[in-house]
Amino acid sequence: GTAEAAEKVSYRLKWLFNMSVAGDIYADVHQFFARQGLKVTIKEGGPERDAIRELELGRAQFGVASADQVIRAVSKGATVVVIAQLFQVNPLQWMYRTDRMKIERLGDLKGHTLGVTFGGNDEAILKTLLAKANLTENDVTLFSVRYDYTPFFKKKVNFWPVYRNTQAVFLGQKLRQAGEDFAFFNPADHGVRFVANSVVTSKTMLEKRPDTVRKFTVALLRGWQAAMDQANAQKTIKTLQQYDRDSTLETLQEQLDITRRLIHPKASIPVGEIDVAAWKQTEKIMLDQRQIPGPVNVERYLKAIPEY
Amino acid sequence: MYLAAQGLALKYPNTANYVFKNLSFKLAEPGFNALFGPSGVGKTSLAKIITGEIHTFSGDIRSKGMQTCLYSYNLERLPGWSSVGKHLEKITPPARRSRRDELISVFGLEELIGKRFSRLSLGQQNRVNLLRYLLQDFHLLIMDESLANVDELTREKIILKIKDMYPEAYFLYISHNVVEVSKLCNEIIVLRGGLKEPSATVVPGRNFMTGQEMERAELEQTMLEIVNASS
Amino acid sequence: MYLAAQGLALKYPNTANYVFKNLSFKLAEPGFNALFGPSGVGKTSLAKIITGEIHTFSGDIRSKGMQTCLYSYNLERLPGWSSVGKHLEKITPPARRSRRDELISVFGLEELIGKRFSRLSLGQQNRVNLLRYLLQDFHLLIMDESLANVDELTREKIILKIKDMYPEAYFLYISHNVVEVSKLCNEIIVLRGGLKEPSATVVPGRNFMTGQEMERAELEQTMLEIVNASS
Amino acid sequence: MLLHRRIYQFFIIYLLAVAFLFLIKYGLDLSDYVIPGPVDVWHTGTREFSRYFSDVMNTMMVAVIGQVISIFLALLVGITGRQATWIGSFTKAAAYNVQAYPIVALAPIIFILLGDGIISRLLIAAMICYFPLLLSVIGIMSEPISDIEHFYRVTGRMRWQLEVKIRAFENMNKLTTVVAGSATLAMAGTIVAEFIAANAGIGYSIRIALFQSDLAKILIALFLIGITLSVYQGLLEVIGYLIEKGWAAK
Amino acid sequence: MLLHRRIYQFFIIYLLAVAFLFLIKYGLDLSDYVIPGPVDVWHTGTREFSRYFSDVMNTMMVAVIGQVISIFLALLVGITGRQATWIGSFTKAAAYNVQAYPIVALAPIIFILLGDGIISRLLIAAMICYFPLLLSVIGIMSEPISDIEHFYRVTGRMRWQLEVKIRAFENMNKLTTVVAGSATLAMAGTIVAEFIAANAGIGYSIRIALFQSDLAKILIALFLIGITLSVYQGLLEVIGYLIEKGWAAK
Ligand SMILES: Nc1ncnc2c1ncn2[C@@H]1O[C@H](COP(=O)(O)OP(=O)(O)OP(=O)(O)O)[C@@H](O)[C@H]1O
Ligand SMILES: Nc1ncnc2c1ncn2[C@@H]1O[C@H](COP(=O)(O)OP(=O)(O)OP(=O)(O)O)[C@@H](O)[C@H]1O
Ligand SMILES: [Mg+2]
Ligand SMILES: [Mg+2]
Repeated sequence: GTAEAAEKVSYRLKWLFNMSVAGDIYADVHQFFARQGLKVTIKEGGPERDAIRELELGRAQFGVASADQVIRAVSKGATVVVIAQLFQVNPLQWMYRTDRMKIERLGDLKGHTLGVTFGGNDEAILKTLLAKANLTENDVTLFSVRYDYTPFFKKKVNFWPVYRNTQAVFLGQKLRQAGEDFAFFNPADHGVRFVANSVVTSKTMLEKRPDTVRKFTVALLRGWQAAMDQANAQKTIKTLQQYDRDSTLETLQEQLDITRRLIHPKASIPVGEIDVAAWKQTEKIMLDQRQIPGPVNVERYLKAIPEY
Repeated sequence: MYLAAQGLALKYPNTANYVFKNLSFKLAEPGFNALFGPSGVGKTSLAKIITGEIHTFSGDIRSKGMQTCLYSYNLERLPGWSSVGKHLEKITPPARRSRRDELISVFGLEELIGKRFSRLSLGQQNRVNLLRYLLQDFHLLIMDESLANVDELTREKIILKIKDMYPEAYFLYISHNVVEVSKLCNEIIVLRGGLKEPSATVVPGRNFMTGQEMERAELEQTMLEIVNASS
Repeated sequence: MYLAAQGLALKYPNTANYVFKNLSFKLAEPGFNALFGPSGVGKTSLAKIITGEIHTFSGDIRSKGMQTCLYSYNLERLPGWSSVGKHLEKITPPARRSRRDELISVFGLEELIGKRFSRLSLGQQNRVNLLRYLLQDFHLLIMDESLANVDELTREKIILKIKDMYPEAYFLYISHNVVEVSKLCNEIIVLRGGLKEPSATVVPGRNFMTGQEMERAELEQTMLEIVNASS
Repeated sequence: MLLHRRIYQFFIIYLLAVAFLFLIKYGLDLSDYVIPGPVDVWHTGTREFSRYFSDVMNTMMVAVIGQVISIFLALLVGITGRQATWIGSFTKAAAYNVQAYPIVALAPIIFILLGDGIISRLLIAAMICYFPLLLSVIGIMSEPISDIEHFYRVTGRMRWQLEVKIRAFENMNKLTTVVAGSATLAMAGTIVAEFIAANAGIGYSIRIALFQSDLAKILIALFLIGITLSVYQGLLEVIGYLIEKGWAAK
Repeated sequence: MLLHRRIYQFFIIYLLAVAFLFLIKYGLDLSDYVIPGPVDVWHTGTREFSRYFSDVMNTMMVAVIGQVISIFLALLVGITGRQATWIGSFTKAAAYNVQAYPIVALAPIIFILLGDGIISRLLIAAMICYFPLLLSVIGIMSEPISDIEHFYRVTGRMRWQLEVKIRAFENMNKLTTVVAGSATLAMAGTIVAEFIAANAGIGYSIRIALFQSDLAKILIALFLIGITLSVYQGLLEVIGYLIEKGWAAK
């Protein structure tokens, strides 16, 4: 730290405190921000939260947003920039009962009832997958997914969108207890790499306070890296337990293991690396599905992360 | 059949004085009787004691054979959704239909039965209300200023008719008109207030019936007695 | 200052008959006047025409200098949140405080001013309500059965007091008591119903004042005139 | 005339609100993503109008049925709960308790019991709408009108139907106010139900628009909801007025 | 005594509801992840009790403030809207319209304008709770009590304050019923606000429990909400009773 008073910034998360924000919390609790001379207020996200709006309204200086949010915002003239990509693999995947369906190729989806959140990212992803497999919507039955899991529990639907590293762990535990077998369907395995959560800031921030942005990014990514380090597993879980009091230790451990594979799948790729090709594919998917009126060249809004 | 009160005393909570104290009377025979006395003396209160609406009195009230005591008063209303005639239709036991029609005519209500109650004049409302009570079963009917807003001629006609029609019933008529009660009532229970003992005296009335001759001097005598009794 | 009606006619919507037709009268001098007639003849309706509450009449109603006409009736209530005394306190102009106290005593309300209105007897409520109107500014005060539930003695005392106290005001007193209006009123407007023309005749009353001698024969003459006028 | 007024008053309110939003947008120089510009809203409006309109109609239909159900429910509970007896107070307690639970927490239980589909949507709409009705009905039904009831009581003619009729008639004004007003709640309730449960209706469309952070679509949806409801409510008021007139007339 | 009754009635209702759920569970042989078993619910209860209890208290506090605000709001709008004038009817139209919009659609706009934090939570709670109050207040306030008002009107003494006082006093019973009843709505409103704004209180906890599909936790939360509310409502009723007695006494 420096002798000067710490610089204050706000950081708006995308979702509630859970394993998906482990690194963010870790960076704060273990003084990564403080060491960069920053005092960061971490604000929990939620369904009605939109970090990009808050950047513009000046209520936050940094935030987490999903790629589709970023692309949509950019297409509507928001001046947002991506400074790091947290998930290398999108945690949004499908859980399915292996005794009810076998999926090796995309074509195997044919004839099944598939859970999808209309309007959500999973819809865009699933539709892209179906198109890739030359399946039309008549070849499958799409089931609208909402808050509750009853249709999945009651086996009315056996292919259900989940966040692999959080929800899927609770559900998996329940299914295992009931003696049911399940597996996950990861779109990336079939060539669809829709980008998930990224760290964003405003263009003004980047231009007027580049140093702050750099310090923030460095601290945050060091935090994430440390949190995802196998050696720090106990420390990470302890840290998170203070914020997520609804999950058991067992749950957290399992969640951490999975999160690590999504955030830091290969030692060669640093945590936070921006996967430009995946971003381009994401933009193309949204364009194909008319979620944006025209191309935005999203790569122009991606700022390569500094060395840390 | 009789109704008797013995040593009644009533005091409302949080008030200083007794409304009445040591009040006694007895109605031993059917007839048209009055409950008389200045405003605020306790007529309504006594009526409510008789019908059992007020319990917080002391003393004794006894009756024999008088199962049904009805209390009617001048502020009652009929529901607004249909005409007076239809309401009367509903509450008239079939056996009393002709009696109803007779009463309607004596009460001067023929032209009003198609109207809503709320469109009637005050005295018309009084009459309609009293009329429906007369079509019910009762041993004793208390009429608390039930004709207060009706003109004197109509009032007398109505009371005479009631006396003719219900020779077997007991009535307790509350009114502020000395002439009327003196002339038409059998017995007049004059209330005198809680400061005087006894709180009530009973004055015999002239009990005038349809077609009878009326002696003016006698009437004035009764009126005097009543006035003396209340002071 | 006067109030004059010329050829008034009134018919309520959806009714067959005129309440009155070609009704005329004039109140040219201050005084205590009556509006008299059988129940349902149209007294309340006429009162409401005078105060402007009913507009759907034909004919002419004219007045001079009579800006403030107040209409009071016997079913009014005072709000329930404080005592009668407190309410009177609020609506009494400071200059009339002593008048208020005088009236309270004549009206026989001294012991009640600490009570809530809803706890009063009917006649007590009548009196309290009339009293508050007397403390207001008015040129004409219409009293629609305002004392209907008060005993005759108190009523007379009250009316005499009003006559003494307000020699300059106009009153229109609606009552069903022939003796009372004959004795106490200056002029009696007798309504005769819509089937007769004219619908009203004016009978001079005895206009008895406090302390005067009363000739019985004269009074009976007036009563007879009134009875004749209404039939 | 009443109807007329409701509609143009709605326009004024909506325009004021949108103008206020635009003021903020241009005042703070916000991008179209935060608050959409007029052109964006207009284009969205012309593009989505017919689709959203049919969504709103769909929702409206459910809302109307839901309202009818909740009127019955409220009358039922209100009439039972009006008595100062144990069972009356118990009914009231039960009716209140159910209401205390936020629908979002009850929804999963409802879905387990009833499955998804129209029944759940209706139930949720009715639950949101019935409570205010219930409160009014209980208030009205538990207050005796002794001037009128006295006769029936002392002559042994009082039946609960008559009691209810008397009190309802004497409070007709209050009842029609509440019934007309509860239309908005039925609508809001249905939309919430669709938002959390259904695959149809404007609530569902709103949810998708929210997923896509598309405020322009939301503004259009709000416009359509508002105008439809104004018409419906105006109609209810006119009907209420006619009923009242008809009942009181001769 | 009232309070007493409220509480044990709540227990009965809750136990009946839970028993019904278990009946379905065992009747249809549903697995523990659809409906948790009694043991699971009991364990969850003992484990989460104190945390949820403090959450509920937190929510309750906001709800109480929200209720107070909405009582004021309802009185304000109700008093303005009682008049048959244009401005009266406009106020009413505005108040109704705002209500017609489902809170889920308005929430993003509220958050843009007010940010997160207690204000938004309060606003949402108040919005959900005030409307039923408003309906009652408008119904009551727009009906003249001419027996009492006549004097003040003809003598030129009528002020709006007096008019409001007269009508409120004569309808005290109805008003206290609605105010006590609206406590449940304030609570539900606050929970919904917490649910969608996700920052604190039992609504937030419910959101997480739903995310984890943990019905046992939801049952516990419902229990705590219900019991707290029963106490609060019982207290309100006792207070209302005392006020009424105090005002009418003497
Ligand atoms: N609920 C009550 N609480 C307190 N005092 C009351 C109550 N009801 C009546 N009183 C008082 O008791 C006395 C008798 O009242 P009551 O109504 O019986 O008189 P009344 O003889 O019927 O008078 P009126 O002829 O004016 O109707 C009055 O002084 C009245 O003020
Ligand atoms: N709103 C109304 N609609 C129709 N008819 C009415 C209405 N008000 C009064 N009437 C009728 O008009 C006539 C006169 O009524 P009004 O109240 O003026 O009589 P009144 O002389 O005051 O009688 P009372 O001495 O009984 O009070 C009555 O026959 C009554 O039925
Ligand atoms: Mg009396
Ligand atoms: Mg009259």
